[in-house]
Amino acid sequence: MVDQLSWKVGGQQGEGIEKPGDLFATALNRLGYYLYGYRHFSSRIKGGHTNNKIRVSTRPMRSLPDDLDILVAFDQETIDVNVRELKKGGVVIADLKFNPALPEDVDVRLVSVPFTEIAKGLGSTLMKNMVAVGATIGIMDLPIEPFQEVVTELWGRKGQTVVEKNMAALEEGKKAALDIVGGPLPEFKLAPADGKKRLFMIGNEALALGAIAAGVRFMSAYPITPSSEIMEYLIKTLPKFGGTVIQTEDELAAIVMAIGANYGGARAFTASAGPGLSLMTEAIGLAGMTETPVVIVDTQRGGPSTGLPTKQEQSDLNAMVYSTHGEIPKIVIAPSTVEECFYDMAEAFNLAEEYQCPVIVLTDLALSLGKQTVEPLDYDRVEIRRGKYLGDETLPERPKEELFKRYEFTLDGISPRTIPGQKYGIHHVTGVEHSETGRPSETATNRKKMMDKRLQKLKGFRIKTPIHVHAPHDRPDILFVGINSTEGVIREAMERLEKEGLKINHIHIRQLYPFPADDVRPYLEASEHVFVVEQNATGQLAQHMILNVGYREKIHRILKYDGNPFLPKEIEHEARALIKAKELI
Amino acid sequence: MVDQLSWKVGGQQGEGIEKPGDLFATALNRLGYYLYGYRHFSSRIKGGHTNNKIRVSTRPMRSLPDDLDILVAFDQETIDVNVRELKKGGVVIADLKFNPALPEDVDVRLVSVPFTEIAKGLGSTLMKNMVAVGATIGIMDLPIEPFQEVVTELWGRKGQTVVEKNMAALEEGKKAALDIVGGPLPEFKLAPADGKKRLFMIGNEALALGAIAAGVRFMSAYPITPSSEIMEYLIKTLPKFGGTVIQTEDELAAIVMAIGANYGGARAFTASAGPGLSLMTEAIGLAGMTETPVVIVDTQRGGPSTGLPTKQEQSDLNAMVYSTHGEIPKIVIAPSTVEECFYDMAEAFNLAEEYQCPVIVLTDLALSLGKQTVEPLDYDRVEIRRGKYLGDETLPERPKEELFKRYEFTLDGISPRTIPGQKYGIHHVTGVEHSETGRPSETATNRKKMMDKRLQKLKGFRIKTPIHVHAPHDRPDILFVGINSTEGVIREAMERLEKEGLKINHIHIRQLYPFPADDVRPYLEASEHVFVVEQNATGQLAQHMILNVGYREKIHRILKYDGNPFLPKEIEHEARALIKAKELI
Amino acid sequence: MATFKDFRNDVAPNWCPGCGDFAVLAAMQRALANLGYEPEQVAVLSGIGCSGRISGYIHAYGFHGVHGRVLPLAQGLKMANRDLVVIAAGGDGDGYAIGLNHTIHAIRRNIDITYLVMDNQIYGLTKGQTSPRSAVGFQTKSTPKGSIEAPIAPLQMALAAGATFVAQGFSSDINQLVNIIEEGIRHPGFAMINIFSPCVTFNKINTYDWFKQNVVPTDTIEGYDRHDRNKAMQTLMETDGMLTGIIYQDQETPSYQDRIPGFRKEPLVKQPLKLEREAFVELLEEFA
Amino acid sequence: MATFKDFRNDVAPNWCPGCGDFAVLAAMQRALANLGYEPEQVAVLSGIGCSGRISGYIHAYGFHGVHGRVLPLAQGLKMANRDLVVIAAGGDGDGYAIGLNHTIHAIRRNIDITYLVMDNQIYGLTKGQTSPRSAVGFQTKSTPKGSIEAPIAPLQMALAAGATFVAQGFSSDINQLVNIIEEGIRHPGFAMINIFSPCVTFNKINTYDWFKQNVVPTDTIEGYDRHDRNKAMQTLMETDGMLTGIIYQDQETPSYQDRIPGFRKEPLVKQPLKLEREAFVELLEEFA
Ligand SMILES: Cc1ncc(C[n+]2csc(CCOP(=O)(O)OP(=O)(O)O)c2C)c(N)n1
Ligand SMILES: Cc1ncc(C[n+]2csc(CCOP(=O)(O)OP(=O)(O)O)c2C)c(N)n1
Ligand code: SF4
Ligand code: SF4
Ligand SMILES: [Mg+2]
Ligand SMILES: [Mg+2]
Repeated sequence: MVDQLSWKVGGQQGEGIEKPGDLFATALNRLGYYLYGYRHFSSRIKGGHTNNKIRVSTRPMRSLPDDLDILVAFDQETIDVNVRELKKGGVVIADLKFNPALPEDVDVRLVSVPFTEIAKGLGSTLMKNMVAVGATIGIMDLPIEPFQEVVTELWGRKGQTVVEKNMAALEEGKKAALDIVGGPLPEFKLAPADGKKRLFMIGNEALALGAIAAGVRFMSAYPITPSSEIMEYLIKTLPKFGGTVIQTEDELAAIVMAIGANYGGARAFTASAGPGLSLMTEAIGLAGMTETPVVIVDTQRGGPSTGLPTKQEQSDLNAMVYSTHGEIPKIVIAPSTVEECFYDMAEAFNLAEEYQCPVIVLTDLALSLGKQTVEPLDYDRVEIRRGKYLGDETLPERPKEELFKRYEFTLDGISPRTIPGQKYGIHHVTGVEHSETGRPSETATNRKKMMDKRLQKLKGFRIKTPIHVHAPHDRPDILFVGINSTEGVIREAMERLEKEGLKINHIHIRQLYPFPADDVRPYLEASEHVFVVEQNATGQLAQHMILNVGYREKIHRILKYDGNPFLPKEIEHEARALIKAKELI
Repeated sequence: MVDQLSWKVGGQQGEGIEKPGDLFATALNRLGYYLYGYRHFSSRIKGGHTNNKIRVSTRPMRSLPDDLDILVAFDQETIDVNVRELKKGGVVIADLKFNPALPEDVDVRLVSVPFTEIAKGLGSTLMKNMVAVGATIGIMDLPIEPFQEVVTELWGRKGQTVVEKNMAALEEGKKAALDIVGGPLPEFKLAPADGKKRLFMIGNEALALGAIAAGVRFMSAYPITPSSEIMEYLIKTLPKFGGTVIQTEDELAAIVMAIGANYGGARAFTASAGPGLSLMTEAIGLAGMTETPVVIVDTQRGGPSTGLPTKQEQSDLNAMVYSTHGEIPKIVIAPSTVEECFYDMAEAFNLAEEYQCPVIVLTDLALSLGKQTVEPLDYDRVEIRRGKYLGDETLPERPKEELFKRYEFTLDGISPRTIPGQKYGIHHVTGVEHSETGRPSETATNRKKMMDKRLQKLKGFRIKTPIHVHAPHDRPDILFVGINSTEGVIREAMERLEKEGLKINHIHIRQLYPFPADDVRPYLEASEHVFVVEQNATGQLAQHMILNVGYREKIHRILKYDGNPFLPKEIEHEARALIKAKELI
Repeated sequence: MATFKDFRNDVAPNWCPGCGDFAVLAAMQRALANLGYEPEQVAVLSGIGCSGRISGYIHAYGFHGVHGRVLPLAQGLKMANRDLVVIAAGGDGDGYAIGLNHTIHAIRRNIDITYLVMDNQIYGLTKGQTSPRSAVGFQTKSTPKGSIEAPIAPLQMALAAGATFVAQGFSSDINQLVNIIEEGIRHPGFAMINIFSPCVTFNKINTYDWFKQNVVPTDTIEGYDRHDRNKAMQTLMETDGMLTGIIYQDQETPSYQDRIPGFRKEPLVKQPLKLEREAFVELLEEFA
Repeated sequence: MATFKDFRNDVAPNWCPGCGDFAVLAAMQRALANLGYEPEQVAVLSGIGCSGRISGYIHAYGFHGVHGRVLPLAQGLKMANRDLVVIAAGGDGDGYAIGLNHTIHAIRRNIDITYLVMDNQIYGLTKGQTSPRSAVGFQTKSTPKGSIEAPIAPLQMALAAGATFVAQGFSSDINQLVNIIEEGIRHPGFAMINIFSPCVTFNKINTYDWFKQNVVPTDTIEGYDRHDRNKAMQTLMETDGMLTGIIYQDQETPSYQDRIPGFRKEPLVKQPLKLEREAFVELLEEFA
């Protein structure tokens, strides 16, 4: 019995390879296991190898494992591409139809099951997916009931016959595999899970849910990988709450519409990836200058330009912090788990209204698209705070001549805010430098005061948890630092290195801008060396640390930018190599 | 007799206030004086106070003076706004027509000359400008001939009568002023100049000339303050050389058209200011990714958003360095004088072709629009270097199957380049990650190599003069650092502080990105304190120094962001205040 | 009830004396008063240009945005609060050069806003460059030898994009203009209104006089039927786009807001932000 | 002389089997060969989308740019080298959503390039969202209850923008398509070519069959005169935009390049970069 294993299914894109992975994972999630998935796919619709790797564990695991236990292959390419990832003694479960073959030099077992033939016998080759899952069930000795439950839900709409056929496919797949292997393989028998109910979703869904929970009823966006699921979920869901999504003509319209809606008092946002964010650059400045709240999600993918649209990367940090001409107040927060996607997104709308500025929620592809087990989302943790927005109750009467001071100078730089429709709130807004009542003003004194006011808003800004801290040591040898989806993989590498006697702390940056220098400093100070782990080529996070905290000499970079997420062993090896090369320790 | 003085003319916008300033300065330039001008104007067409301040000196002076000697006023507002800038004993030459009045508490002299009345007498009130210049000539005891020469050139096209009338206006203005004052005022009598021929132009004109000298025959751009003059000069001039300018539908088209033309092998560019640059963000990434040369001018103005469109600022540094998602090779150079606008612009096209990447030429409003005396531009200093572009002569034959390796891996990361039309140069280009022949490629190994290749190109990159150095001291108390138009004003402040016994060095950053850390470091190291002088609110240049060089504790900021250029006294005072507050010295 | 004076504020427009935009401002103020709106019910959003300053010259909510993006801004606002009267305004450069994409997509989307383009065939604020509305041969700062691009025909394009309300006004005919704007505001969908608003400073060709001689009011055309799209297109082509008045109106097609599945009549902004606990729990079930 | 095979390369397109884009590629290759061009004389530039991959599938110079900006890229290239055959290509999302502004301005500018829009009424590459060409009621991933925006009529819009060449093809009628593309390339100005190129994966409504039943080739219309702009507009409106063939051509108006004052016949890129010393000195005189 094992505490965890990893399973991968692969085949040609456009052939429904998502289905078996989803079924497998959903069923195991219901049994109380923790799942962590990553899909490998390309920017094309049909054809090309795709696969879905899923880690199953009895305890939370938020990274891909180094290797693989079971590979389900629908074509030879899947074997060729992935076989070397298998552990010694791992299993390939392949469709007999393509005459699967293994390379000579690998120590894995091939189980050829007639996926297609069985499916055909049941009426449709489409069901070969189910047969494959059935074979997995057999080999891993999993209870079939949760799978049947999921199958019923998946095909219930299509009628009883379809459900039954799929059930049969599961059964026959299981049987066939067991016939071939002779019985379940104990090395793939999972220790029992806790049976607790947890959710299973991708980061994008959590972001969308967070938005709804925060009161968002309007989104404007333009499709792009890997952010489209946010909009797609909301397209499906918002009408239930009287809201809607507009698919705009481009990202310039998307962000400006969201700004317009926020100006109108609604909570609205947009989401995109690199190319879209680049197009939004000017409008982000408008929101900053007019102090209009707006939330923008950037689901990072491989850049630059169109780059690697379906691959993992964390290379928009600088762009998100610095882009737009001139100087504006802006907040950039970076969730590191799917749960945090939900809570951070909900909180982003509070921050946007409290600080009256653009708030960027930064994720990466692995976080946005990776499907994971998620602890129950807590309704009570979602607050609604609207900052200095003045409802009609709190808005004093005033004569017509006296415009509302939308940009009133205040101690904290944040001014009371009204919205169109309010009788005593009439004011003007302009992206030109303006007076307290929002009229264009070029005088030097007003200009300086207004710039100071806007930048003042975020002095000392700090979200509740600007960094995650896992710091068992007072004076560690190494401090690992990361952002977004790499928290789990860093932790795993760190645990391995600790076993060798290294003392390691880990902080994960959740508030990228304004950079929480005071929170980060003590950990940098305390540590002998700092290894910043990031998925880009120039070490952007490290740059933010150097600029804002210092300790340049301590800071080393562990970078990966080949489009794939970090594996624990990669961080482990790079860390070792660094220690050796620089004679650090 | 004085070595220098400053003169300002002011009135309502749209009333031809540019004319007298231009006439005054051009004539003096011809006499061999050094001129330095700055126009104060607003984002509207007619109405609103505007003025043009011109410094005249027998030696080069590249900053505005703290105060003013002579103010020519066409309305009372001009007096009200500017009178306190006048030195003790300064003169206001005003149009009698509006009954000019001075405040009680200023120690300046009012000379009311009937500008309008004289002009009317000569046939058109429009000539009141000429009368005003005439009055100036009288009071400053300037030779009238160079003015007459310029008048002939200006109005020659309109016929002899117009010229003569304007001449008469000059004469009568002179006479009227002298009658009132009783004779020239010796305190405004300039020491003779060297009589050498120099040019007189604004930075934008120099940029445009630099482009032509570099072989540019095509520009695509969208109008915006303060960059439009570049395009306007080229619209006028390029047809002479068989070239043209396209005024595009927006800045997105402008930059992409320039990229297309460069891809085609031409030297082409675009120019804009903040809002336009923000819109170009995505396309800059495309140029970086496809390794297409392209030059972009950013004439910085007051930001953020529409901000202060007609005012001075240096707040796009971060945006120019960091904007666009993902990571690309990019060069940002920053001329600090009008001469450098010319040479840097010409050189930018060489760099773009040599490094096959976007090159941003960064100026600021004061540099782009300030009209200055310019040393003769040296034709022989302009080189044409095309890097690894392969002409047909150097391009070997190859069979059809063998595509040209446009992205060949090379030691320096720069690949040979061909252009459409070349028989043996056929290749593909894509903004998606690609192979050596430019085909989309997602493999991890290729990806890593390609990223490394692109970033490798600028490792160790250095223009000929990445920083200007004025370092008389080995171990100075203070190092001043600046960028763009502030070189002259920093030098002037520095000279004053040196008189008090402070030892001061000054470096001016000309290569902003990649940051020339090795060039800058020794000066930072050597100096006790570093005062970074910049026209923005967050100290962006200081950030680049801290990030790339370090010495955070030494670095202090002298910032100005009220829309006006620094005056020498402001830097002087701020430096003193810093020294005092921080007990630095 | 508010009069047009209630829509005035104390800012002196910084337009040149004689600029056509004064009339547009006045007409908008009158139309709003005529329709019985109060200033707080109205939001005027604008782009960048001389024309773009208009949002600061009316006593109402005003938003002066960035160049070319006034329509997404206005649409977003209307989505947030469908009870507001939302007027978008800007120049011909704003709406037909940098912002043309949004113009056409706003037309096809048909959200209920009123769009006023102050069409002076030139870039005013940047001092006289060619605009997409400049005629071939038109000499400007940027086309000293005359423009060589075909001018855009915005209203024909609007019809081709499925516009439900297309009109054209002229700053000299203020009564017609007030009427057009009133009807545009009343129209339950996107109202596309092009207004000949002469730039007296930079455009010495398309002057008040020139327009007076060239416009063709629909009411001078016998039997003109504003409900016939093909006829409208044809007449526009025949008059070279100089037709003024309400050129086309489709009163059948509902506005975007009225077609959105599940979209409530009550403005979004008046609905509670807090999600009911039950609704939240229900949403999570899908992920169990 | 090159044959169409010389325009092939060894890349297997990653389009779905049956995708309409295969025919567009083949037609383009044939047209180029028929016209007697060599691969190096041709540059195919494209946007982002399934369709955008086309520039990588032809043996010629190819540039796969960013989403929606293929036309500025192509225009810039043609300005640099007017001797090249420049073909721009992309999807309906690329050209009519994010890139529509450039489409219309390229039309009015009339630079001599050929623009092929692979119009499948959907977003292919992003897996099936609505496009500006989707019909009202069309159900997609992003409009599960059906689209509620009026579809764009690209060719009517092109005519309104002063297009000098307007045509429409269909992937099933390859001969017509080859002919259209040939004529488009030959046309000395901007050739706007919309091509019904079915997406067999995501669009189950506008299928090959559907188009076969709905297209109206111009040659089925008696006396159709492709030189009559008004007639072309009218016929497009009457056929609801389903007209195929060469719909309109204006052979009189010279191309942009031919109208630019002082612009040489010799491509810019062949002219020496170095300015003559005398010319330089002369330029400086203005500033003396
Ligand atoms: C992104 C951007 N590009 C350019 C500008 C500069 N700009 C300001 S107004 C304007 C055009 C003005 O023309 P139009 O829209 O017709 O308005 P008008 O002044 O004629 O009323 C331009 C190009 C800008 N503000 N922002
Ligand atoms: C700026 C930007 N926004 C969004 C995307 C994502 N994207 C890629 S292709 C595409 C649309 C595809 O539709 P279409 O242009 O019709 O081409 P098709 O795939 O149908 O041929 C989108 C939205 C992108 N690459 N860049
Ligand atoms: S420049 Fe023209 S458009 Fe602008 S305010 Fe003056 S007259 Fe009006
Ligand atoms: S998804 Fe549609 S458009 Fe894309 S390749 Fe497949 S069939 Fe063609
Ligand atoms: Mg205009
Ligand atoms: Mg499409």
